[in-house]
This record gives sequence, structure tokens and C-alpha cells, in this order.
Amino acid sequence: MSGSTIIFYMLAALTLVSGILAVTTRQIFRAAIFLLFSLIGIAGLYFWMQYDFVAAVQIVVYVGGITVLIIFSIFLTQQAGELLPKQKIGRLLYSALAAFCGFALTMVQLCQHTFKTTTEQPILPTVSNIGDRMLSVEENGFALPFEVVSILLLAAMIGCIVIALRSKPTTA
Amino acid sequence: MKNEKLLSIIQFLLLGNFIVGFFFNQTGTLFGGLFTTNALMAFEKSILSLGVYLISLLFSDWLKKSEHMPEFFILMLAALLGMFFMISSGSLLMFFLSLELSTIPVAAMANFDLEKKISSEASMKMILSSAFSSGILLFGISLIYGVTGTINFAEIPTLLDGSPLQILAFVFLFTAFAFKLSIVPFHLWTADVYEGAPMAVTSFLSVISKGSIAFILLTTLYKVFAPMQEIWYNMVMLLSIITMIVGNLFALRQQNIKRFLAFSSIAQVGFILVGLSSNSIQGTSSVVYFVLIYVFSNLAAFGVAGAIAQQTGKERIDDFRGLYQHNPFISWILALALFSLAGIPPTAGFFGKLFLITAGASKGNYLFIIVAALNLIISLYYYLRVIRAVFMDKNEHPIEKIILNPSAKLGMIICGAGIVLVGLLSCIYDYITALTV
Amino acid sequence: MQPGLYHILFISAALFFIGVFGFFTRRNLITILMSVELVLNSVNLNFIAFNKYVWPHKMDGLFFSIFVIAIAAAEAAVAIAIIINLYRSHQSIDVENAEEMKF
Amino acid sequence: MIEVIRITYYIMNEFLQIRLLQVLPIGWNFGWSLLLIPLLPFAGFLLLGLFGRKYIKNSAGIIATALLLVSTVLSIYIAYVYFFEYGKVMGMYQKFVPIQFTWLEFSQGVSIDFGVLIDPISVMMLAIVTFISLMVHIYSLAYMKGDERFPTYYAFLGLFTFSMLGLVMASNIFQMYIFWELVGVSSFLLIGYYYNKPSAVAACKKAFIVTRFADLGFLLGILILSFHAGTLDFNTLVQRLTVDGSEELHSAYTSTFLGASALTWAAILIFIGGAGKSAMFPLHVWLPDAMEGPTPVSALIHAATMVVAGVYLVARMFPIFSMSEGAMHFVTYVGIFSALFAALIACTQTDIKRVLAYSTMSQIGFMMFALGVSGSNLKNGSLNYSGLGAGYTAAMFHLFTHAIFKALLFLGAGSVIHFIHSNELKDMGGLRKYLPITNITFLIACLAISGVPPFAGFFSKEEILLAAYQHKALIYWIALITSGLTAFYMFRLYFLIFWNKGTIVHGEHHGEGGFAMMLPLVLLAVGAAFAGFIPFGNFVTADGKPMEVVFHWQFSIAPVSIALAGIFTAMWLYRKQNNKPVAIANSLNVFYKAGYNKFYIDELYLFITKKILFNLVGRPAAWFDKNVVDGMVNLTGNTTQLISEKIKEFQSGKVQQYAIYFLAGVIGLAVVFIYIWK
Repeated sequence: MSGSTIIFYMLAALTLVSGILAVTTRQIFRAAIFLLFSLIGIAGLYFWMQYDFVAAVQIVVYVGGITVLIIFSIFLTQQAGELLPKQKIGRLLYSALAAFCGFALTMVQLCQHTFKTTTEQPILPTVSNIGDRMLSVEENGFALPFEVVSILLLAAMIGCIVIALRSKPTTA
Repeated sequence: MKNEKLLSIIQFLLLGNFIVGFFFNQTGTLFGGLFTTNALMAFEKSILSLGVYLISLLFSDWLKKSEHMPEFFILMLAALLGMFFMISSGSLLMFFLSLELSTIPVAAMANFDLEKKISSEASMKMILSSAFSSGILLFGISLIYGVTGTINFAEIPTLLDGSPLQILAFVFLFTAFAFKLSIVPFHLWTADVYEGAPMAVTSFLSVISKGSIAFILLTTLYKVFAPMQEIWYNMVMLLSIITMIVGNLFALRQQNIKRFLAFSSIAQVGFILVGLSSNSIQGTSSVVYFVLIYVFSNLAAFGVAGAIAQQTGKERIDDFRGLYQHNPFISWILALALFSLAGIPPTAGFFGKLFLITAGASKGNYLFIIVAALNLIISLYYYLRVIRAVFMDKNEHPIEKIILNPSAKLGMIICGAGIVLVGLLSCIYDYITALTV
Repeated sequence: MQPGLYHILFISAALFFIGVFGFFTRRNLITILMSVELVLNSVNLNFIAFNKYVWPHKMDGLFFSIFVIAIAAAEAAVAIAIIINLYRSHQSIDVENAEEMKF
Repeated sequence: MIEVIRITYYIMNEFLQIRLLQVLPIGWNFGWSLLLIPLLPFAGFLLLGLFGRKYIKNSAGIIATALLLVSTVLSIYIAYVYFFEYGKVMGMYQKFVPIQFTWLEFSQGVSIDFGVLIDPISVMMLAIVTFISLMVHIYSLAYMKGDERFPTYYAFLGLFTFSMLGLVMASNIFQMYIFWELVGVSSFLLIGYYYNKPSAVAACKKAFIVTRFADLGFLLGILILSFHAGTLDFNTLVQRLTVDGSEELHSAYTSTFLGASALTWAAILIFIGGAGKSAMFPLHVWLPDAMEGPTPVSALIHAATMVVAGVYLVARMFPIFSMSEGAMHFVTYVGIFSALFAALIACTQTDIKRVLAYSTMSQIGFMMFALGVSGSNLKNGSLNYSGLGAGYTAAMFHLFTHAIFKALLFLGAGSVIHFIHSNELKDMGGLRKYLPITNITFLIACLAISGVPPFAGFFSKEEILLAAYQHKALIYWIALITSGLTAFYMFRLYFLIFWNKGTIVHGEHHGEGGFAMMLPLVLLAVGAAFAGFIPFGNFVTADGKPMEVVFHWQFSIAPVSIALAGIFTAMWLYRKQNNKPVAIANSLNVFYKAGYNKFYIDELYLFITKKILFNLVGRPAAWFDKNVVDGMVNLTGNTTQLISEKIKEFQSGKVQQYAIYFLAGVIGLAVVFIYIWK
């Protein structure tokens, strides 16, 4: 077993285990931290696949941004040390069943399918390649989606500000 | 008042936007195939622009009083832009991004009745459901990408062969459309969100948003997934039947006018699927034509309900009893709208449904058509119920005279004229057919 | 055995349905949102894996995942704003306290 | 004025691409007057609908009546011109399409046209519809006087007349369908005219929904036909589907579903549409309830116009129907059953308008089965349908005479109701003293409907019975019995209203309602008395060639005597206040009874009529109608309500539960389409 393989399994275990814990633990802070670990595990998998740029984006946006946002909102809405309310057992069972069925179906279909392989020359995901593509308006360029996303982010920010800056809280 | 002037300017610009849409209808692609356009797409966009213009007219009362009117328009126009991109999208990436662009701002808009609890609740339900749905959609897209190696609409059809994994991917992808169009069983968010959101947002969601998805669904099914035609035909048929039945059954028992319209619009979507299933030129033109009519009819209904809710706070159908006594004008507009939604001649809705049915029947699957038409009759029950409440039922304290401001009145007149004229002027349908070919 | 495409697909599918399970069962709105993040991440993993192992001569999957990250951020921001607002009216972010509208 | 019309004509020609086909040798006046016939009532509708309530409240009725008078004169003129001057070419009445423009083109050849089709039945219908409508307009001047929404009433009448005329003139089956639906809408408005009465509201809703249900059949039939024939135009349709060996006919014959050919299915579905409007069993449930509308409206809708639309439709499509034996049998049996069923129920009703409603249903059943027995071509092995259309002519003839005398009956009933302010027979009696004109005209109408010579109904019913006799003995006998029942229940009605016991007239006595109400009665009575002498076979036949109607007086003996028997039974039972059963029950003296010879015969008679006819047949039929057939309609409504209550839990308000259903839907669809439904 090579080192690379061992690293892969470790990352996989990190991702899945902390993912499971993130959705099951009853302490909300721990849930956030497990989510963080899971996201880091995914970033690790990107590194492992040598997609360094995506891994970096993952860490910057998710770990540095979204998780922090979530932790802040936990601060705003939660008393420290309070356990999360329990879910009804019936709901848990149905959910587990539905999720498992979905998982089984997907895995069966994925495993039955043989993916084609291509012999063409791979393009390395270097930062310069990505940058060229990102701002290109030619074929295989991504300038337009880039603009669309920027509009979306702008609109989302405006929406957030309007909602969050509500003048005065009403009914207690 | 500052808002008032601004609103007039915005309305003027929106009208301009609608008119300009008719001048640029070339065919072509941009950004290496990511953005495509042709005359039909331009027309579809014009329908959506018209809808947005009408919303700005019909809900001007609410908008004027709203503290955040400029932001409301920014978000609504961002969503409209998203729909334009979506209609023109040439790849799954553009489709996904513009779908989100047309969803996330609307979710924020649903919260614009900031003081109301149910508005926040609606907004929360919408953003969570749509996040869930986009998760499923993305999984589907990733499978399509894995199987075909491309996300371009032009290349995908050549690489599809209907293998089980592709079916799975297609189902995942299709449910995103189903979610936005509120096809049963992916519709459950609809009524709650419609009820809680401000009326202007509800009408935007119910008319513009659904219309745009119906348009892109045409492209997706007819072009991108053309090789899997048989599978999607059966799927559309199945969902269409369930959607009509469930939409009708729930509409029967609603008391709140917004929930009522929500379920009635679910049933309408089931009907759109009937025409859509035909996979022909007639299918495209009947769906586009129906959406045009649907814009007029549904906006008229929402406009009237909005005007009443704005001034009296009444949203229950029982409160509408005897509306005709003091408000003949809006009663007639409402009656026209409901007649059109119910598909009663000579309103445009009758012709719209007729063309959808004829398009659906061209496949020769009469059982499907019978079920569709039976549902049309069931729907009469509840549409007539509202008509009856408005015109026939007695009420000790009917709704007092509603004072409409001029732009709302203009909006209602446009809707009413649209409902009558779009059906009678055959040139409109001919025009759409000509664009389709 | 050298880990390959199917291993990663397994991880991502598992993570996807873990997220879905969390979405179904969590009662706190913020934790529901966290489950959504897991779902979106698993999809990204899928894209990168397909890009790496099946279609390395194009970069569609890579770009897709980058854009998904951006969308996820926007979605999370709006969702959190809405949740905070809901908290201010309900004094609670338990999803079961936000079930006023039904039937 | 003429300049204006010329300019309009030019504009329409140039800009709207309306083709005005000049196939008639009379010039364009003729074409435009054809268009004026439906457009004048429509103009009345617009005028009164828009301005009636504010500006011309009092003269609304006069305006509408004047407009319709012009229409009526025009259509009678056209009927004259068609039948006597230009219609017949080479001994055959031709079909003309003088005006037609394409409204919408679906695909090559399949287009929705709006046009005017002129042939014997449409010309006849034009005349009869405008005439009856005019009578109703005049009558309503007095009857509806002082009503709060007088102009609205006339506006609705105008709309109804317009849509009915559009339906009659339609040259394209889709045009017919559109007007067909419009007729439904406008009748909905008219039936629900007294919108403050809950029963009227319920009735109009029911009428609307039941007929819409039937219209669904019509639409499907159209779709199937157009799919096979590739056209929607009546003439082309008939041409393509009746020519032996044509491609379209072949395809319509060979594609089958559940053992019947597409042609049969199309014909049956179209017939279902017609059955809904024409109140054939079991789609008749709306008709008795629809009597909630104003009585003159019943005269218009439920006697002469809307309810015969179904018959007209079958007649219009007759060549296509006659290509399918199965469809013809279907029409026959539904028709004959409805005729008998409704006649039985009519014997038991106590509401004057309901008796008339069931009688209408019964008479329309006559017309339907007359069409049905007109013979199927397949039996002869030839595809030529000429010479077999005795029933066709008879049905059209009966439609014509029935329109007149049934309108008369309804208007007479209106006069009675106007006088007595009640619909119930128990409140009436002895009215002949107070309402002399009504009495006589009503009697004429009753004689006409009973088939007593020489009144109109005799001739038309005779032809129907003859056609039935030639077709099948069973049909003939049922028809004969029904015809006896008709005489019985009509005279039961007549005697109970005008004879029987005396009535106490409350309040001041305000006479018969004046000239405006009496004029239509008299005019219609003249029609009911003499319309039978029109040699109908010369004008209206299945193939356009005049047909000699042979009159066998021997054949008439049975129907006339059975009608007379019915009349005398009714007279015997109802002419005087009926104390016979009571007296019998009261007189305990057995010997006295035994000595009273007549007694046993009386008893027997009573036993047969009251016990058997009423209690064993009529009552159960009425019960069945009220509870089972009607109940089915209500049950559907209730069940839907119930189901919708049961499934409300799905909409639980829990967003996570929504997501579970979402995922379940995804998995379900995937499993279905991957593993099951490939």
C-alpha cells in the first residue's frame, strides 16, 4: 500500500466520519467544527487529486468564509451549552431509509456504468490555465458565467442587507 | 413622494424594456456557445418583460408604501436577467447559474414584508427547498457530465443513449425543473411560500418564474434530451396527470385566495405539460401561447386579490362574497381572469387550453387527453365557486369600494384586454408558430 | 488497490446522502443549512473526480465546481440573513416553530 | 350606409384576409345579410351590456326586440330565397359556403375557419331559432317588466341568440365547437339569472358542469376525426369520410380501440357531446334543475334552441354517423330509452315546468332515435346513403314542429305562472275562466304534442313512427307507448291547470298579461296548428334530393287511437276534481259498491294507471333519476371533497417533510423509469 493510498483513505475517513458527526451531534458548536473538518477533508482530496487551485478556493471560501459565517450566526441565535432538540424517532427512521435507498440506487447505477476514457492530451489545472479560461470569451471560455455569478453575488448581498437591516424588531 | 416618482420612472423604463425586446430578434450565439438567441427566445423574453411591467403597475400601491422599493426592483430585475440568461443558455453551467440567479433573489424578496412572521417563514421555506433542489440538480448535472464529458447543450444529445445511469441523471436534473414549476410531488413548498410572500412576489413567482422555466424546459426536453424522448414522454405524462389531479384536489379546499391560486396554478402547470409532451412545433407554440395567456390571466387575478388585500387586509374567499356590490370593475376583471384560467370561451384561456390539448392529442394517446380534459371539468368547480362568491352570494358586510390608483387600473385593463384579445386575434398564435419553425 | 474514480464517487455519494439525511432530520435551521453545504460539497467532489479521471482534456468540471462554490456562498449568505430575521420574529430557529402555514 | 359597408368589406378583405366567396348568384347583399343575422343580436348584447344599465334602461327591451326582428325577417327571407329560388340546383339542394375566412391554421389543411354554411337544415334552423327567439323577446317585454336587471336580461338573450346562430351556421366543426361552448356559457348566465335564488345558482352551475363534461366527448371526437380526416371543414370532412375507398376512411376504419373503429368512436364521442346539450340519458340531470331560470328563457333554451343543438349536431354529421352501424345503434337506443324514461317521469311531476322539461327530453329522444333508425349503410353493403334518410327528414320535421309547440307550451306555462305566482300544480285549477287565450293556445299545443290530427305534431311524429316501424318492431312499439304516455301526461297537465277544481285567485285580478304576452301565444298557436302541412320531405332530406313522403292513413290509426286513449284517460281522471278514489275508499257499503257496476272497471282502471303506471313504473323511474343518476353527479363532487380532505396531511407545513417527499419522488421516478417502465 503506497503512501498516497494511505493518505487517501485517511482523508476519506476524515471526510465521511466528520460529515456523519456534523449531521448527528447534538451540540451545535461541535457540529460546526465537524463540518469544518469534513470540508477540510474534501480540500485534502482535491490536493490529493492535484487540483491545487480548487483546494485553495475550497479552503478560502468554505473554511475561511462560510464556516465562519455559520459560527457567527450560531453565536447570534444560540445560548452556549444548549443541546439541540431531539428529532422524532419516526422521522429519523424514514429519513435514514430514504437516504439509504437513494444512496444504494445511485451506487448501483454508478458501479454498473463503465465510464469512457479518453486518450486525448490532458490539460493541467494550473492557475494560469484556469485564469486564461476564466476570462476568455472564446469557446471553452468562462467569462459569461463569471459575470453572471458576480451579478448573483451582488443581488444576494443586497437581499441580505435589506433583510438583515430590518428597522425595528416587532412582537416579542 | 420620492417613491412615487421613482416608481413612475421605473415603470416607464420597464415598458421601454418590453418594447425594445421586439427590435432585436436575430439568431446567433455568443461566448463560444454559452449564450444563444433567436426570434422565439426574444419573444419569450418579451413575454416575461411584459409580466414584470404588469407587476410594477398592478402592485404600485404596495410598492409605493414599501420602504425598500428600489431594492425590490434590483432583485426582481436581477431575477429577470437570470431568466433571460436561462432561456438563452447554451450549457448546463449557464443554465445552473442563471437558475440560481433567478431563484436566490426571489427568496430574499419573499421576505420583503419584513414585519410579518409568515413572510420570513415563506422565505425560509423557499431558500431551503431550493437549496435542496439545486443539490439534487447539481448531482444530476455531475452525472451527465461524467457520462458525456460535456456540459454543452449542442453536444449532449449526440452523446446520450438512454443507459440507466443517464436516466438517473436525467431524473435528478428534471426534478429541478419540476421543483420550480411546482410539479407534484415536488410542489409542496409552493402554497406555503405563495401564502407568506408579499402579493407582488407571489405573482412574480407564480407567473414569471414558472413561465421562464416552461420555456427552458421546452429547449431542454426537445433539443438536449431528444434521444431520450420516449422516457421523458412517459415521465411528463405521468407527472402531468398526478399534478393536475393533486392541484385540483387541493384547490377545492382552499380558503385563502393566494393558496387557492397557488394550487390552481399547479393544475395549470399540469396542463402545460400536456402540450409540452407532444414534442412538436405545435407543442412549442401552444406552450408559449399558453404562457402568454397565463401571464395575463394569473396577473389579473393576483392584481385584484392584491388590491383587496392591500386596502382591507382580506385574503379569504369568503370575504369576497358580494364583492360585486361595490366593486363592479374589479369583479369583472377577476371574473375574466378566472374564466380564462378555467378555460371558458371566449376568453383566451379557452383557446390556450384547446391548443395544449390538441398538441397533446397529436401523439394519439387519448387516455391521457381524457384525463386532462376531465381535470379541466373538475377545475370548473372551484373557479365557479369564487365567481359565485363574488357575484351571487349575499354578504352583510361586503367589501367597501376599493380605490384603485391609476396605474393599477391600467394594469388591470391591459390584463383584461389581453385575456380577451389574445384569444380572438389568431395572428398572435400564428406569429408564435412562425417563430417556432 | 490504487484508489480511483469509483472510490471518490463512493465518498461523494455517501457524503451527498449524509447531507440529505441531515437535511431531513435536523431541527435547527442553521444545522439544516450545514447539511446543505455538505450536499453541495459532495457534488463538487464528483465534478473534480470526473474531470480528473474521465475527461482530463477539458476543464468543464473544474470550472463547474468553482462556480458551485460561489453559488453556495451566495445561497448560504441569503439563507443566514433569512434565518436571522426569522429568529428575530420567532425568537427561535427551530424549524418546528416555523410551521404556521399548512394544508 | 352602403358606402360604409363597402368600405368595411374592403378593409376586411384587404387587411384581415377574409375571403368572401361569391358562389351565390345573388350578389353580395345576400352574403352580408347572412352575417347580419347573428351579428345583430350580438350588437344588441354589446349595446345593452355596456350602456344598458345607465342610459337605455327602459327602452332596452324594445331595442333588442327590434334588432332581432330584423334578424328574423332576414333569415326568413333567406329561407325563402334558398328553398324557392336559388337553393335547388339540378333538383338537389346544394350546400353553399358563401363566407369563410381562416382564423387559424394548425397545419397543412387543418385549420379553424369561421364561415357560414348554407344548406337545408341550417336555413331551417336559422328561421326557427330567430323566430322563437323573437317570440321570447316580445313575450319578455311584458313578462320581465319591472325587473331590476331588465337590460341585462336582454343582453344575455342577445348573447345566447348570437351563439346559437353561430353554432347553426358553422361551416367548420371547430367553429361549431367554439360556439357550442359559447352557448353553454350564455345559457349558464340565463339559467342563473335570478342569482339571489340559491337553487338557481346551484342549477346553473350544475348545467354548466354537466354539459362541459359532455363537451369533452365532443372535443375528443373532433380530435379523432381531424386526426384521421386531416381537416375540420364540414364539407371536406363529409366528402373524405364517406367516399368508398378513400384513404381517410380506410384509416378511420382500420385503426381500432376496444373493438370499435376510430370512426365509431369519433361518432359516439361526438354524440355524447350532443347528448349533453340535448339532455339524453344519463346526461339529462341538468335539465329539470335548469327550470330555475325565467320561464321565457326556458321556452328559448329548453324548447327550441340549445336542447336541439345535439340533434342538429348529429344531423350535421349524419353522413359520417351513417358510416358506422355501431354509432347509429348507440344513437337509437339512447334516444328511445330517454324518450320512454322521461315520459314515465313526466307523469309523476307536480311542478308544471318540470313536466315540460321531461317532456322536452322525451321529444328529443324521439328525434334522436329517428336519426338513429335512418339506416346504416353498411347493412346494404353500399356506401351510398341516399334513400335511407326517412328518419332524418322525420327528425328534422319533428325538431321544427316541436320547437313551435314546445315554445308555446312554455310561454303558456309562463302566462299561468305569471298569473298564479306558483309553479306547483296543486295551486292551479279552473283557470280557463281567467285565462281564455292561454287556455286555447295551450290546448292547441297539447293536441299538437300528443299527435292528434291535423295539428303539427301529428305529421312529424307519424313520420318518426313510420321510420321506426320500417327499422325494427321493438323500437316502434316503445315509441308508440311513449307517444301514448305523452298524450296522457300533457293532458294531465292541461286539465289540472285549466279544469279540475276551482282556484281562489288572491288579490286583484290582473288579467292575462296584455298584448305583448298574448301575441306570441297566438302566433305560435297558429304555427302549432298548421306547421304540419308543410311538405317537409320536399325541402329537408339527408341527400338534398326531394323525397316523397308517402302518407298511409291506415298506419295512423294505431298512434292516433293510443293518443286519444291517453287523452281520455287523463280527462277522465283529472277533468273534475278527482274524488273517485276517495269516494270509493269512503263508501264502506260493499253492496252499494257491488251494485255500482262501473266500480270494478273503475278500480281496474285506477289500479292500472295509478298503481302500476305511477307507483310501479313512474315513481321508481323518478326515484332512480333523482337519487341514482343525479346522485352520481353529486357523489363525484362529494368524493372529491372527501379525498381532498384526506390528503391534506401531505401539505403539513414542515419543510423537511417536503424534502423527504421530494427525494422519494426522485427515487420513485428513477426506479420506475430504470427498472419498470422502459
